[in-house]
Amino acid sequence: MADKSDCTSEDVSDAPELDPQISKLKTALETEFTGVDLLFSMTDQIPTVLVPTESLHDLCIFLKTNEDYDSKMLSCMAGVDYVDYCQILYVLYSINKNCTVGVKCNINYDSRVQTVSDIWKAGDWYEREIHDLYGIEFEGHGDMSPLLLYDGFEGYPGKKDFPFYDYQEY
Amino acid sequence: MIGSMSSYFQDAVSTLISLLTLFSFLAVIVLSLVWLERKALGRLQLRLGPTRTGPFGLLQPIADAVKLVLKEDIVPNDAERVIFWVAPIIVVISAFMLWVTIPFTPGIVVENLENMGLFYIGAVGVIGILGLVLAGWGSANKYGVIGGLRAAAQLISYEIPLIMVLISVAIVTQTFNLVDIVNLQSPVPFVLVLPLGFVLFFVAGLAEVGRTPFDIYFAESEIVGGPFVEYSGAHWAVFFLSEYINTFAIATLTVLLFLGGWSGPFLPSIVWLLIKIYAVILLIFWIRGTLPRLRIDQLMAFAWKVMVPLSFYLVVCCSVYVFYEMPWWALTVMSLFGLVAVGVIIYRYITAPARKVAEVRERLRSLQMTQEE
Amino acid sequence: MLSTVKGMIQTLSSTFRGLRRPVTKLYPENPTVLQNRFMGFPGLTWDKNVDEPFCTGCMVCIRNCPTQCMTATMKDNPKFADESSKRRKIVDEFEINLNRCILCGICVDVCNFDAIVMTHEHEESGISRDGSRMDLSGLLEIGGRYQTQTGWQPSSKD
Amino acid sequence: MMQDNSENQTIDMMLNMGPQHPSTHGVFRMELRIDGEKIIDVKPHIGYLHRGSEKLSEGEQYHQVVTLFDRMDYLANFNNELVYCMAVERLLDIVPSRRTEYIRVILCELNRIASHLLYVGTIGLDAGAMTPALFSFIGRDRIQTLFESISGARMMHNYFKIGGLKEEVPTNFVSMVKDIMPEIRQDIDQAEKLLTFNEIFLSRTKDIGVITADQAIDYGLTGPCLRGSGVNYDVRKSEPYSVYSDFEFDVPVGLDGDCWDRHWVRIKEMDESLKIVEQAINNLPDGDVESSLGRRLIRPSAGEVYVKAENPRGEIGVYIVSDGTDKPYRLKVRPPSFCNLSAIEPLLQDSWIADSVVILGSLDIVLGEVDR
Repeated sequence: MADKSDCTSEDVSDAPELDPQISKLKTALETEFTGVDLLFSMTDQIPTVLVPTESLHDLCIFLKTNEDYDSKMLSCMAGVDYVDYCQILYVLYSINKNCTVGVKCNINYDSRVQTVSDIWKAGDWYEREIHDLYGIEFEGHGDMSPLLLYDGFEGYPGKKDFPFYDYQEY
Repeated sequence: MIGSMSSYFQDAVSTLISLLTLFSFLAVIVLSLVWLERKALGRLQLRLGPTRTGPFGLLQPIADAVKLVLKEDIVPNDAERVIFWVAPIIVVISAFMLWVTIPFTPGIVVENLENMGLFYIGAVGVIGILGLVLAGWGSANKYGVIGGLRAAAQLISYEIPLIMVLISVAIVTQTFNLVDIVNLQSPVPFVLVLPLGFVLFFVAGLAEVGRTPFDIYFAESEIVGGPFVEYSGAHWAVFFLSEYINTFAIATLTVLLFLGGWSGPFLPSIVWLLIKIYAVILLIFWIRGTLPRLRIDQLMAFAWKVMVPLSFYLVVCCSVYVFYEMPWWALTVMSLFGLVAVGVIIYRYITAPARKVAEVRERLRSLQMTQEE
Repeated sequence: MLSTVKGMIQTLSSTFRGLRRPVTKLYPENPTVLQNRFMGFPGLTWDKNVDEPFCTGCMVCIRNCPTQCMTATMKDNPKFADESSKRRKIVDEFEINLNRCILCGICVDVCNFDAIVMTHEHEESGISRDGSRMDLSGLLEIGGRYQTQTGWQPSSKD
Repeated sequence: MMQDNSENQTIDMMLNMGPQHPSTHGVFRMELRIDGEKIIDVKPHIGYLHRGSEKLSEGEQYHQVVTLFDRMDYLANFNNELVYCMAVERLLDIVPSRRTEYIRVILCELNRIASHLLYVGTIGLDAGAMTPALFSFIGRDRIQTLFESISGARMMHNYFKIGGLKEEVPTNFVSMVKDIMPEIRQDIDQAEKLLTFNEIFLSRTKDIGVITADQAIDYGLTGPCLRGSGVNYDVRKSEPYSVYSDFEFDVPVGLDGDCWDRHWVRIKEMDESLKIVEQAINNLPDGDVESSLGRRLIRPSAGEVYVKAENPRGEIGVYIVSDGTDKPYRLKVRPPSFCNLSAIEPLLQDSWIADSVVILGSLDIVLGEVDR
């Protein structure tokens, strides 16, 4: 197995050559978001910021409108089930600046998170998909009807405890 | 008394026989057309067409017919049963009725309606629309309803230029009798006298029989068959039959009215007629193999903004020609003027996007130039 | 209008081209030529030197199959006892559900004994879902056909 | 008499288009609210082909997941395999040999042509012309036969392995590719000439389904759909992956963002792909294509990776979370068709029924990828 200097969210110092991007993001965000607990890391060469749920919406608006980041495109939204909480990754991309910023947000399954579909239209279907697969409620999203699954599907297939080879009669 | 009765009986029998002959003749024609369309379209698309049934797949239409007749005839639950059953019959009867007065040669005709041949054709041709609308509505399917309404709009719109062209031909020839019309074309076929009339008639005819690019009312990629969507088996076969009979009728009328009918050297007249008809039909298939489909609003705009005014212009031209007793080439000139007008109008309206594209490409090129600098 | 006319000329010219050199080939008389590497259904190969299958039933392919379409059991090789073969174990039963098989070729990649090959068979049909299960004899048959058709030889890696 | 007018009010009709409709490109369903022939409102429904590929990947080992990616966008198999292999390679921190990369790029670009050729056929069918579909399949068949002789399968190749290729290409690979290049160029011409500048096709597609650049970015459109709106964004140029930085090619860009521009961009892209193939085949380096991992079980250390690449349909992103086992902990695909399709609502506003089919065709979706 090739040994690898991986850039996990806890371990930033392993990627020193990418530090400038992070520090830039850090200075930009820490002046704007004082008093908010932000964690900076790298997700595979993408500077990523871990944000608490309550300031997620503001941060997204900031990243979209800030001229340095100009993240007009929501490239990807992924939910990851870590059994006791769910992590949502937002990959934001700026076509003008050609830079990518990741935003992560940890959500407990019993809490709700504010929608980003009013910031990027692309968020609409992504959030419906995440709602399908993980059962996370997005506040302010108009239509949370199932997108990929059918009406009346039981359970959340994205979760780790969803049985793999079980079969539901439709 | 008895003599008149027996002559009446004889008349009836001879009419019946000729009708039956016509029916079987048309059935054979339809089979040949089905084969020809599949084969010609296949060849246009670098395919082979039917090959398995008989030599060159000649028996394919018979196999198709047997399959269609043996298939289960499904009637949807919510359908208006009576209308659902009557609609195909209306369509096919109107298609057959048209043929009563169309002559193949001066001798071969069921009943040459001497004073009203063209008039009869114009009148009977419209009945089929009713059948299509009823079929769409009776099958209780939304695609069917849309298709039926599209059929009504399209066919009625294109009926006007069609009838206007018939009228202008009648004005020029001073007769409604098709045999006389063909005989009058012996030196100069009317395609040279009325080129505009020929183009209008052919285009309106394409729209009448719903051939590409006017196959809007059963467009399979949009409304999945339109009025025919719920029909299957023998009922669908009846629609199919009438469609091909109508195609053949339009081709025949084009030949009779504009291409000199059965007149031609060396060969017997019926052979000449069939050669010309099949040439026109192949042209129809060729167009089908090349062009995309118009949209319904573009189709209607084309009918009302181009076809109808031009057909009225044609009628006026013919009237002027007859009134002042001009030489025949005067009519050609006037007609050609109309054709040029068609060209201009088509250029203005239909190719507006094309010009825009050219403009766009020009802009792109200049953009690239500036980028390179 | 010009482009429409051009298109019509193009279809006409392609017609004549097609008449001379048709693109379509009639299928059963003129089947498509299979490329050498064509991956059809998997089959088992036959060791002609020892007159037994290469497969030892080691289950590597079964563990690596993405769709779990195979099952196999192994047994003691009777020929090992009389020392005519080097194989200690030999395949007893082998079954591939060809309906599940996705023809990915992973089983061939992972096999250490060259026992399984992607044959050129691709025209199997059956009248029931159960009919597409292929047992050891069937797999050896299509594998053997592949061997004779292509002159397949085991690579010398083991 | 005037009061009677109130009873003559027209009501909107609900029209269900799909999933068994012939031109919804698979099993997409639209609930259209129409007034006559005009579409007032549209409600898209997807998920009829949802196979849970992402969940299934969590149960497969890393080298088995390639087969699932083959079946996601089943018209661009090589491109999908490439992005997955790149993701795992970055997770493992290995670099495939240069020859491997070149062969991958050649195959991907050929696959892009094959995919766009199919698009030409389907947009023709949607617009009512059936001949382009049959013409375009000639070129597609040529490419697929080449693929068959290389990978053994015409569509689901499973040819790219993590860190290399399954096996070395055939010895006559270079001459085969060089032989079919002029033929493919002819086939492309033949297929698109019937459509691109045809007046009827132009009137069906020009100024239909317009989406502005801002709107397109907002909806996350990528690929030809975004470039048709005039945004010069191509992952191959903006963040060159694999060996795309070695090649010279242009990114065709439309202006108006209508159906015709999207069509035109795709037609031009095929030429650019041919350019790339030509450069790559002429500079094909020697070397080994075996993976440096050999046959070992792939077990990356814990970490996560987000890799994106340019598919025929747009930007595909793969997000893999590894927990150090031999199976991915979470695998998320950013499917380009999914985002492109999400813009169907603004695109279909106030268009005609006939346009809806053409607009859907110009988005060129693959439902296997939308639903995963």
